Amino acid sequence: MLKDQVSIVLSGEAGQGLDTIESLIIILLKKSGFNAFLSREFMSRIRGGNNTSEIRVSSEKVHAFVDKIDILIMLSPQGADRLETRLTPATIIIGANVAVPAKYAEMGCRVIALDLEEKLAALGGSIYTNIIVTGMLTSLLACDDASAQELIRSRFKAKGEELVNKNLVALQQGVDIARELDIPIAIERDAKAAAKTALSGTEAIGIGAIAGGCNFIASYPMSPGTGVLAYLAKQSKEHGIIVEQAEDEIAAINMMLGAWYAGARAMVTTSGGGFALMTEGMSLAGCVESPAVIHLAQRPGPATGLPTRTEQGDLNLVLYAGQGDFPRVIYAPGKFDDAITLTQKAFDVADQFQIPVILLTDQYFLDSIGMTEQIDFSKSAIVNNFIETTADYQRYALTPSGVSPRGIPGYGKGLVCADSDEHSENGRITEDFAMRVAMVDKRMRKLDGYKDVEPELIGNKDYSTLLIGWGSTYGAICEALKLLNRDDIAFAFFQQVYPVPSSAVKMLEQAQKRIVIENNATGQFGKLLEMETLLKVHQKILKYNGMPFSVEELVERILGGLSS
Amino acid sequence: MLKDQVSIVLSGEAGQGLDTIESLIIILLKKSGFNAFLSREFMSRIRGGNNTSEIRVSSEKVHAFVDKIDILIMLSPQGADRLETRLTPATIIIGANVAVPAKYAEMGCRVIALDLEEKLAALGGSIYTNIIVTGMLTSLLACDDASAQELIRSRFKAKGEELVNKNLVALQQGVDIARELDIPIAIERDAKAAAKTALSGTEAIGIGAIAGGCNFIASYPMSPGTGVLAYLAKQSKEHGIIVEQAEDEIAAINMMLGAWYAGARAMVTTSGGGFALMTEGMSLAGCVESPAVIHLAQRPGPATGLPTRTEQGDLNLVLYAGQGDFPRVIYAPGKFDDAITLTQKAFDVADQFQIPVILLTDQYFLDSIGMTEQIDFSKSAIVNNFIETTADYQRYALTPSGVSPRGIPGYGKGLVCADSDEHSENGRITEDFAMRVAMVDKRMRKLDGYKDVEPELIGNKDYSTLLIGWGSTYGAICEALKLLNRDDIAFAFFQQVYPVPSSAVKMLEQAQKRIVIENNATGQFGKLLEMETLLKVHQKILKYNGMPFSVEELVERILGGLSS
Amino acid sequence: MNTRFDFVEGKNTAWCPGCGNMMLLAILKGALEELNLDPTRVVISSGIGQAAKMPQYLRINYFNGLHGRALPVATAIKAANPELTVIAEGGDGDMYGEGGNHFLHTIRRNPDIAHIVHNNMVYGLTKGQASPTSQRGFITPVQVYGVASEPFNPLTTAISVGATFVARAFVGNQGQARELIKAAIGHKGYALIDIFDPCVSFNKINTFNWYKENTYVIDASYDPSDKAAALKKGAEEAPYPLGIIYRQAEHKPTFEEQLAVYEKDPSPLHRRQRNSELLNKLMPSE
Amino acid sequence: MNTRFDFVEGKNTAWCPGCGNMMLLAILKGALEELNLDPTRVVISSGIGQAAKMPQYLRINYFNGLHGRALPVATAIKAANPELTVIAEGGDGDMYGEGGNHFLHTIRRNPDIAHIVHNNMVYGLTKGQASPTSQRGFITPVQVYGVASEPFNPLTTAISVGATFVARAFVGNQGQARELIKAAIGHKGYALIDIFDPCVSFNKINTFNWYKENTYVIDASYDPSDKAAALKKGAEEAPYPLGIIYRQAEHKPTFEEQLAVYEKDPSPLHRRQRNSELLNKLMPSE
Ligand SMILES: Cc1ncc(C[n+]2csc(CCOP(=O)(O)OP(=O)(O)O)c2C)c(N)n1
Ligand SMILES: Cc1ncc(C[n+]2csc(CCOP(=O)(O)OP(=O)(O)O)c2C)c(N)n1
Ligand code: SF4
Ligand code: SF4
Ligand SMILES: [Mg+2]
Ligand SMILES: [Mg+2]
Repeated sequence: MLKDQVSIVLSGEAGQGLDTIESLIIILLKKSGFNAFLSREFMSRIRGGNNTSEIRVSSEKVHAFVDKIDILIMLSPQGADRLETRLTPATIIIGANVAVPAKYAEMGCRVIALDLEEKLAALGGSIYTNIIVTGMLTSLLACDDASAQELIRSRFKAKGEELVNKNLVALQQGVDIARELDIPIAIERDAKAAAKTALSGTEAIGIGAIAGGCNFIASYPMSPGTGVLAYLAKQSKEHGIIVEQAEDEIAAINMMLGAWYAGARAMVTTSGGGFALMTEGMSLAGCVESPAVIHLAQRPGPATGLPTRTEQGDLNLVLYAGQGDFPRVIYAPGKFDDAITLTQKAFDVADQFQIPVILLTDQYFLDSIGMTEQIDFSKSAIVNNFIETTADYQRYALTPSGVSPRGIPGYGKGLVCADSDEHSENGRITEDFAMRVAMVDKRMRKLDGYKDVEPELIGNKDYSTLLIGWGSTYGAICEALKLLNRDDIAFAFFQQVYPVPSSAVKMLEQAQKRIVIENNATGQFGKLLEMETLLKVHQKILKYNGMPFSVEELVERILGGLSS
Repeated sequence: MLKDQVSIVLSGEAGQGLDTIESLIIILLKKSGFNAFLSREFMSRIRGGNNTSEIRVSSEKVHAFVDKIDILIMLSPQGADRLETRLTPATIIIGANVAVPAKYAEMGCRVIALDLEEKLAALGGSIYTNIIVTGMLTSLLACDDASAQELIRSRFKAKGEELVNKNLVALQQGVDIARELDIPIAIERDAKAAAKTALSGTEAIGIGAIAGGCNFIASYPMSPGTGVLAYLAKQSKEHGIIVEQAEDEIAAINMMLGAWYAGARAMVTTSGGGFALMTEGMSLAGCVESPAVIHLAQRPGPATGLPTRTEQGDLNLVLYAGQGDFPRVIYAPGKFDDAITLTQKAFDVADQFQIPVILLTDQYFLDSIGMTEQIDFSKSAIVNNFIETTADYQRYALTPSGVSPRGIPGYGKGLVCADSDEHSENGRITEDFAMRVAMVDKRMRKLDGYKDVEPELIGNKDYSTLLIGWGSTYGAICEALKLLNRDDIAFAFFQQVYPVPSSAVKMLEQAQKRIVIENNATGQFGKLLEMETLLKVHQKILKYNGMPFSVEELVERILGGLSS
Repeated sequence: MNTRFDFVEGKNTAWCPGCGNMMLLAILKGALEELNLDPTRVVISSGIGQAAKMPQYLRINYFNGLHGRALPVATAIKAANPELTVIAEGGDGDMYGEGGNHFLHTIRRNPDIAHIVHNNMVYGLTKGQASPTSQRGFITPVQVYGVASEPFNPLTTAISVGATFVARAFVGNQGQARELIKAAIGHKGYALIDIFDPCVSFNKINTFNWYKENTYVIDASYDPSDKAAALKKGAEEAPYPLGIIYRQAEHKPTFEEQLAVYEKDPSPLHRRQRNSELLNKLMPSE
Repeated sequence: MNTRFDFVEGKNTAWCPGCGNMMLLAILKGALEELNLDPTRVVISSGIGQAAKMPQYLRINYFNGLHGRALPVATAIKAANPELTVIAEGGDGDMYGEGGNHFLHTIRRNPDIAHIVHNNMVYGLTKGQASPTSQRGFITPVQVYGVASEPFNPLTTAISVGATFVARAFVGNQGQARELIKAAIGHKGYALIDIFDPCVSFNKINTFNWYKENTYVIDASYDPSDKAAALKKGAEEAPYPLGIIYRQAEHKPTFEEQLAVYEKDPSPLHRRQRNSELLNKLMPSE
């Protein structure tokens, strides 16, 4: 009996439409009052290959990927061997009209081979497999039948009555099949879950952007960053957003800066390779003192690397991108509600300090779907930081804070002169040595007034071992910590990775053993912490094969490290 | 009487041809057996404004800029006030057909206003001023008259007998004028100087490149990096170099990589803003494991900044440019002979380890001219590291060293498959997790076999205070150290800035006080050292107004720091 | 002529005496003045180069950005606030070299901006390397054996890519140049004006006199709305035609006109408010 | 047909069943085979995209570089070793979008390379956004209200910029496509061949049938050396002409032919030695 939680993995080919099942079941789970988390890994191809999605349903909040597979539903025979190490004798394997390799039965797994041929033929083709599987999941997970039917109806409404009905039939067939399988799952419902919103990391960034007043996005498609562009495009009319696909990433960042200059609240979304091309634009933002919001969705490099996989390998890149010295802020959310609020905050901080703010996410984070507390945005108003200019307006007026009131052209009587050359207060080119120094100092002191987003300490305050993580590893580390159940270990989670927040030193100092956990090959954040605190990181738990950490793997590696 | 050394400053407008005087006098000084060093600062304009050149002549080796002006020769009334703080009552000011501001006499300076009107009219125009001044310098500095005449002849030969003669007359007039001025200078000659070569930093990089076998350069013009492109263009036919001006920096770096792939030894030269655009190309070099040599001539940023000034502000940029993790080496020469040998070495290291190697210089370094020991290049042969392929050739064969034998297309029976996606040994795209890890590990271990260029320790080995510098500050710090004349202070000079060389820790550990001296706003190298050694840098002496450190300024700031 | 665009502090330019840019400065001021524009409502987006320094010497709003990147900046400014008059300005290297990709795609977008390119057939600011418009054989410190590439023809390229206003001017013909700039700014949509503008310091071949002798004013009988004729006219070399090479007869929708955000509400982005109610709907609880 | 370019390991491509690239793979292999080329002496420089995966499925040398950057890589390869046959290959986004600037300037240089562009009027690999050649009104997850920009015409642009060989093919017309590729590779100098190549997954408008119905083979009477006619022919839309749009009658010097390093010695760079004696002269002691 699977009581506290279950992990169901769907395995299929690109183009088979796993996402149909995913999007239906996640909403259904939410409506039915379950905590759930869905994560996805896929190949860089549009058809074929082997992609999998893991659906975790749990009585408690859950936000991580696990290795263990309780139920494997195979929609294609492709690549089943990739999953072999994740199976146990307790795993139930369902072949949805697919032959399950004999060796799985030999391993002790319960193998259920469903012959759907007849049903599919009657329905009109193999595309109904997805809905049959959805029906099976509905039943297995004890979701609301009525809600499921409702969902099917609204999903296929536009395609006509006949299709709605066929899909309802398929759903019911799935429900019936599962009922007969006798797979006992009894996850407790969570009263709060039903009131939550099911959304992906991508949607969280998109909503956060709109919350931050984003009304302009220019970007060039690049996985896994494109989703945010598409999300804002979908919302563009309703929310008044100019969405432009640029000819390249250089155009994208320059458009963003032009838009801010003219009074918009603008962003770009990209991945490491695209961001690399924005490096000069970063420096431009630094020199003209433009606000800028950059979403960088990480994937494994170098170069093209593994385009559809996950990694946290671009921290160093964003830390120092751009010639010369200028200030910046980097956020890396770990859960979806933080992604919303940090993205919103990115616009405010960018605007207030006239600096670039970077949001670092990754494929795993963006493509996962989870349950998020609702946010009432009417409580957080947008404060546009630009002013109405007077005739003697000076764009780069030297001020104690380093921040000069920002005018925009056409609003007021002044001229707004933005300059990428070193400039004097009015924005005209200068080569005066003293003015140069004054301008560098002005730019560099802007962050003095900035208030850090401090790291979150999870676990016992009396720790002697400190796990350190940032960004998308949040959920897995939290869950591993819980499983470890030791009160000498705590977890310091950084969602502001730069500047290193002020409370970091204290948090790190307390630990006898500091362990960074990073989804990259060199421990980039660990290095940054060492530089900024001069405190040694004793151990690095790194992963860079393109997959996120699983909870079990973390437990094992943390324990392994402690005993070494 | 100016005995050990003299500092003469020429002050003029852009377009007045200060460089004519410079190039003549430096060769003349060398031929006459003097140690000399010439440094230049100029505005970002083609005509007008105020530019100055400082010529230092010394009985000992000299390689630094000083504030103090012994003799100021004004060729234009423009911008004289910029130099005011550098004058002392001992300064002699010569107005070459230019009115010297009255206040200089009031300050106690000896002011000599030369009326050249008649002479210039007779010669045929104000362009002869430069040669008259050259004549004056010839006499003042006790250079060889015959050599001077010889130089004039060869310089103007192509322009015809008449012009040669007029210039000889002008030269003699200058000699005669100076003789009557009674300015006593008596610098000792250095027997070794005459056998040296007078060259600029730019030429040193260019010669080093040719020595490294460079036969391909693609670049986009950008000050101060363009000089190397022009130098190699000048030498292109004789030395068999393909020189192409790319449409942008992205094309430039991709051309360089294509050229290496096809068997050339290639480089690019640029500045920070141009390099920013090469960021993705850096990562490409990392992934396809291509050799790459990148000369980055620094100037003050961010963005366009101060295009013709100097700074060391792009270390952080080159340290981490490129998405994902991959190895690189960064050199920053401090004197011209090192620039030659390090540039040559850059090609060898790039080729041997199949990695990008970056040469970091700056405007001050490149535009200075000094005396350099000759090098006999016949002793250092070029070893081309590519192999003749066999039919089963695999471009990314996994080897213990991480370095795979490098084939080139068309040489041998194999196929050479270079891939920016993650690939298997034969260069074909893979998404295999184990292969991914093997390839990352392979790339990252390549530098295990690399032997560091260790830092140079200058001064007393029993130091308790350590000055730390890199790149172009070398000369000024050395000279300041000498003037300080204290045996508790030494200077650790890093020409390999990354990886931080192995002996750095020991060198740093010995010091009670570590002081970094950097021509940038944040002490980028100090930060890097702190990160890599976890040893605190106690003090930073920084300068970022666009000018290099002067010797006097360093003495003062080092002393100031010691007492604080 | 005194204009409301005169920037007194900047009287002293960083340009060489005799540089064509000086003439162009006067021409541009004259055009802006005659168009009766309000300096606070005009923005120049420029790149980096001698040409791109233009706004430094004007009483005007400007975004003096990166080398090669003036067009995307200009496009975004106009999109974010269509009430502004937007000009993108720079040199031949800036706009056709480093910025070549933006040149193509800005034309495809057709934002309502005027694009002024100073064509001196050389890189001035970086001291005399070849530019995309340098002629074959032109010798420089980098092209030591002369330029070997085909010179770039911005006119026929722009027409091929779909520009609806393409003109060529010469600073030596001030009156015409001023009128062409006015026409370009007045044109609804992307308008290219490539201006011959001698560099006295680094281009000793294509001098003021050379341009004078190698250009001619297009006859009044020429019909600039005939695309095939325009492609021919634009391809002419030495003598080069001066005037409007191509102007499409029908209006082509501009970038801003096609933006959904302006369908119902013409107000620029900076005057708008986030709608919290709609926003809350993005996080449905059911 | 079996060819010496067959890559057995890669039989299984990452392309969708029915993708035009599969047909093009066969066409390209056939062309290379018929040209009797030695696989070890041919290099494909490709970018990133579905099209750019082509060399992965060939027994051939390749440099599979960055999205948009195949042309500068190809230019340098050919320059460093003119003995190699060099092909640059990629998609419409790769070559005309991200790589647009290189497209212009590579044509100006005229290296002796064949440039094969798979034109499916969409971004395939990134799942269906508009490409520069997407038609007006084309709806995608990013262009939710349809493409608003003018589609890019690579043919007339290439001709305007000075290309001496410009062709258009369709994978549905295999024989012609093969011949055109052969002609492009055989052409001395830069040769563009833009190939209509349906994306079955993300372009449901410009399908195989759509291309079939909206193209025609150029009549044998057409004279491709007439530039003005070529500009007209290249501008034709629906039906789009298939064949050689433009081929300059006279040879135009290639990039490599104009390189000083090959004036006296044709051997590729990798067979040369540094000359230490000349090098020593760069540091004269007097
Ligand atoms: C990314 C980048 N690359 C190179 C430069 C150096 N740069 C400044 S202006 C210029 C070219 C100037 O030529 P052009 O655009 O024709 O303008 P002109 O000076 O001739 O008016 C170059 C290459 C730069 N500032 N930024
Ligand atoms: C610098 C950079 N930006 C974006 C991408 C993402 N990307 C990969 S392929 C591609 C476009 C694919 O379209 P196309 O070139 O037309 O090729 P197709 O897949 O249609 O054959 C993009 C945008 C990338 N790899 N690198
Ligand atoms: S260098 Fe040429 S373009 Fe620049 S200011 Fe001087 S004359 Fe004008
Ligand atoms: S997505 Fe389109 S271009 Fe890519 S493989 Fe599939 S059909 Fe071909
Ligand atoms: Mg120019
Ligand atoms: Mg495509």
